[in-house]
Amino acid sequence: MVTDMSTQLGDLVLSNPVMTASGTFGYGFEYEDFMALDNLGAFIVKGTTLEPRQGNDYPRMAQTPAGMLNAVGLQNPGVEHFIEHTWPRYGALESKVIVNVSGAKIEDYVRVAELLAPLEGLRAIELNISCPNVKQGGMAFGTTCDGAASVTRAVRDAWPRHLMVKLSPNVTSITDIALAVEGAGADSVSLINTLMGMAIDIERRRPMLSTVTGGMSGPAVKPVAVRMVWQVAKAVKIPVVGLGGIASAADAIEFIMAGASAVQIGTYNFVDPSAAGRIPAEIDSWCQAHGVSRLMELKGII
Amino acid sequence: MVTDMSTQLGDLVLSNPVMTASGTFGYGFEYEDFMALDNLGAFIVKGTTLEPRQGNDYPRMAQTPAGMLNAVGLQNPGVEHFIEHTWPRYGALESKVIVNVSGAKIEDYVRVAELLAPLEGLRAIELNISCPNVKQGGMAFGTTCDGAASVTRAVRDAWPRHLMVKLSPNVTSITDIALAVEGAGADSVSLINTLMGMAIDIERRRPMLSTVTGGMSGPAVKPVAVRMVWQVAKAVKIPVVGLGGIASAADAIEFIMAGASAVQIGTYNFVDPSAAGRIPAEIDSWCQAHGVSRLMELKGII
Amino acid sequence: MKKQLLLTVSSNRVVAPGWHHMVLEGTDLPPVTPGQFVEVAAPHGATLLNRPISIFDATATTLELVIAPVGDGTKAICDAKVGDSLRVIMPLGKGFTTEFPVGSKVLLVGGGVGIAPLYMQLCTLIDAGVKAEVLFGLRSRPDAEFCKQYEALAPIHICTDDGSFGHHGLVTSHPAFGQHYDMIQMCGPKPMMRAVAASAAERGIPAEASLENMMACGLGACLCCVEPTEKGNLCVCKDGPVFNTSLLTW
Amino acid sequence: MKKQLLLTVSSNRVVAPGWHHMVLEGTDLPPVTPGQFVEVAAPHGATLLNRPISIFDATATTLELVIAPVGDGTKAICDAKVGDSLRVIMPLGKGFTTEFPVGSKVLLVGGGVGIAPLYMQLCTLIDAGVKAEVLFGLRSRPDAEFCKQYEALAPIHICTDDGSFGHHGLVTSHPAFGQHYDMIQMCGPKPMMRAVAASAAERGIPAEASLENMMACGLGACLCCVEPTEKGNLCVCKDGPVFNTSLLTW
Repeated sequence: MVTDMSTQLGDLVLSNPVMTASGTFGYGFEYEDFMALDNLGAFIVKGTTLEPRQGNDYPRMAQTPAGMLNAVGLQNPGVEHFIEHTWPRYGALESKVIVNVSGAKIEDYVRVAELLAPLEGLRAIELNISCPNVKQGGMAFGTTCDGAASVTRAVRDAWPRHLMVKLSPNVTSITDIALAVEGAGADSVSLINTLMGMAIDIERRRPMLSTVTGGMSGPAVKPVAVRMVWQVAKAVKIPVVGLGGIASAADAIEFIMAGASAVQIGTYNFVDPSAAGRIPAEIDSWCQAHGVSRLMELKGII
Repeated sequence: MVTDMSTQLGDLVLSNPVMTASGTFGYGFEYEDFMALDNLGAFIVKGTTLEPRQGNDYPRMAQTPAGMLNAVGLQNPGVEHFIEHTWPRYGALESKVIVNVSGAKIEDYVRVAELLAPLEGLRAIELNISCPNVKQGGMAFGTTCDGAASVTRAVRDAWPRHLMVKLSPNVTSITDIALAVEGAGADSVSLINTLMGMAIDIERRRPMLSTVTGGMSGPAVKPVAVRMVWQVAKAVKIPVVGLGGIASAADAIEFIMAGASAVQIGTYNFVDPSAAGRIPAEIDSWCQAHGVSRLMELKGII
Repeated sequence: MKKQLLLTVSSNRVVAPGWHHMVLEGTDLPPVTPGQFVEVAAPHGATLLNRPISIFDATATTLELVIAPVGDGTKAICDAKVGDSLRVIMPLGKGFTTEFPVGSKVLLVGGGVGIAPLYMQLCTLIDAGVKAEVLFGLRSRPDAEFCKQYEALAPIHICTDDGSFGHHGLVTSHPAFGQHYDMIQMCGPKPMMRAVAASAAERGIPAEASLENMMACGLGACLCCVEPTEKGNLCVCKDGPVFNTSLLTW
Repeated sequence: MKKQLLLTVSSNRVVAPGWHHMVLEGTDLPPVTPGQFVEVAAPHGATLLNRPISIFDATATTLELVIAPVGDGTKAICDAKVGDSLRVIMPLGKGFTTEFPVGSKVLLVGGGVGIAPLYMQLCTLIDAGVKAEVLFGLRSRPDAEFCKQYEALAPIHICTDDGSFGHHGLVTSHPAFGQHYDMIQMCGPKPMMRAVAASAAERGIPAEASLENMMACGLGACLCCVEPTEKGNLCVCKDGPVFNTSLLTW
């Protein structure tokens, strides 16, 4: 890289601001044939819960215009399986890993954080208080200031390193929620999680998803995400991580100009599995062509 | 039509459920070269305010994936101009016209309704409490239950015929808002207005819209709209009018299955100016092919 | 009356770097006046919204466009092959003034691909016995090659940015620009048109400018493409694209 | 190792009503085992997500697919012309068991376009000295024409829905189905596969079924295409698409 691509999320220094979003990148290994994982600033692994979860019934996805709906429902083998079987495989990549922590009760979030805390190489967790696809918890915490602050404060006490909190866009004022989690001790916020949506198979006269509603993601949601990142970055002092429909270096730069200190590639990993690994170099090229020597010069210039 | 396409919004009987959305259809005349306006169940004319408005500065629109952003800001010549110059032109079409009423203050909404009340052929107004593109009023009313109820109640007292209230999707719980306006005397609710979004021209390092943020519409928002129509239709007793990204008979049927008693074609009028006039016949064909003799049999079957 | 038509591409040639000359064929195309435009649907839904394109020439069976592929929509349109169908809405907007006393002197000023809508206007003026001249600001020599069609009809003056053909410099610095005219009509980049309009105003020459604000519907319904004028915000798609420059507040 | 490649369409023919046989060419295509699949990007972004397509046959320089254009994505793929490039991710998933004792009897059961992935499996089994037979359930005679390629390799039994060719009825009612086999391997509509699996289980014949749940990533990352199994929810894209039917809880 010719450009200084580094970025800082408080104490968390990243070689570049391009991450991959939880739930779209498995545990990273799934994408090793398509990129050097080390090219990424970080990668956020699958939402991890205290107990193993089988997730929701099939069908779990539907295509929508320039986007998709999903209702995976946090299928994962549980935090203990992650610690015993997955974490040891990361080796030199440990510093790139961020674990997305999900749950139904505050005690569960806390317990997952406590169990992850001894993994010294794990620099950060992302608290998922905005999953629309689980019956209890998840988005419920993310749609009120009190709920968001309570779970953040409880996990803050249990987790010694960087605490990123992922926010739901399904709210009247995302800045209020962001200020609440900042006040409760979050080190950064990431946004947006999926927009709650729905699609119907009119021929079969039934919903496309087993859960009726699900989370919408992909390029379709980008304008909502950019708007929210811009609003939140103006309101909080902690760094903002932007995601929602990013499919190119230009999209990533758009989020950075809106105020993001880092970005996450989500749904586009399903479209082009090599994209996230290539985008850092493409941002570098754009910066060179535009006389930008330090990428973060562009942060929040709107 | 072979199918019984009629629908009832309380006391308002429509020959078919296909309307056009305010702000996407001018005053109707703009589309006369492309359809017989009489083919429509109704058409909702441009947001009308007490005083003439010049709207926001250019640029007012941006293309987004499967959608667009707009920030027109209620440019219109004012209610008196409408009454004197536009209304007299409708003649036999009077019964198809619904006026979208917008404002910044409750008194303004009420005054517009009072001025429109003497137009006896005007069967309905749509109260716009959800415009994201005006500094005062508009969406502010639409994002709290108290605000939505106050403006609805005030206009209810001033307007003797069908009162439809258009809801903002930029809220945590659209069902709470819908219940509030139902309680305040609305005869129906229409949803969704635009999602608040933003786009940046990274080459020029400035927002695409003069107002920075604007309203997102088009196929991209359809899953959010279908979800909200489904939620609201389950929660309220008054009829629900669905809109958001409808581009075909199949899309219209999807909203009806989700619980809508009628639908509005919005952004797609910009894509295919003949679409809204053709969709009623296409719904009729679909119903015939699927053995549906009365379209409203499909209402809310999900 | 406006129509929405499915027209067939009968020719699509690159006539200068980045300029496609496309001929579309159909039946019963509605009458067009010079300076009007069409909306063309981007193939494969490359953009949701149709793209406004000015009309180079038109008959009851043919529509000629000159298109610069600058965005996703115009790129998809320019990729159309002979035999492909394109959905077209036409004609849209208000064009140039075409009625002048016989013998009037009119200068048509074009910049870049903005020369396109001036071709039909030139034909119309010449037919009407108006003494029309043409002044074009182009990038370089290859663009000038395309101007032979105009040259066949009227005196032509060409400026290029790089001096590779004709006058080296802006259209306002060309000697022909300093002559007196009864009207200047133009289409091109806004800075060029503003400079021309300012000079014309100083000299008491009426001028018309064709604008190209971003638009959605093309029908005057969405109010996206407004231009601030002495009469308030007007729609470029419906009240224009051609405006008398005395109306404009740019 | 999986690769993402840009392959060139060298042939695209309709071989039966609604079935396109497409040949794609490239260099250094990764090795494929029978029953694996590819993800093909829909041209012009017709769908955001790539479309999973089973592999008919493959070499280091060619990929053959049989595609039914049923949705927007597969329609756009089937519209590709000779010379067009398609983005392909391959190979994906786990295919059919290919190792059997020499002389084993294997029945390949295909339904509709589900016969496609059985071609490469058939070639592989025959090469390995397995006594493979083929039993296909098709719509009608024209589909059967396409099966000549299978017929050249092994005994073939065809059922049609309309009786216009071969046995009139379901594959499970065909006399050949009642014979004993060491394994039944199949791809087709779920009701057909469930019926075959039930009968095979009764007779103590192991069976493998290729599933085609809706998927997003194709890599086992998104967990959208899960199938409930005795081992919990498994990904059709990564743990399948071929499963031993004893695992399935369908």
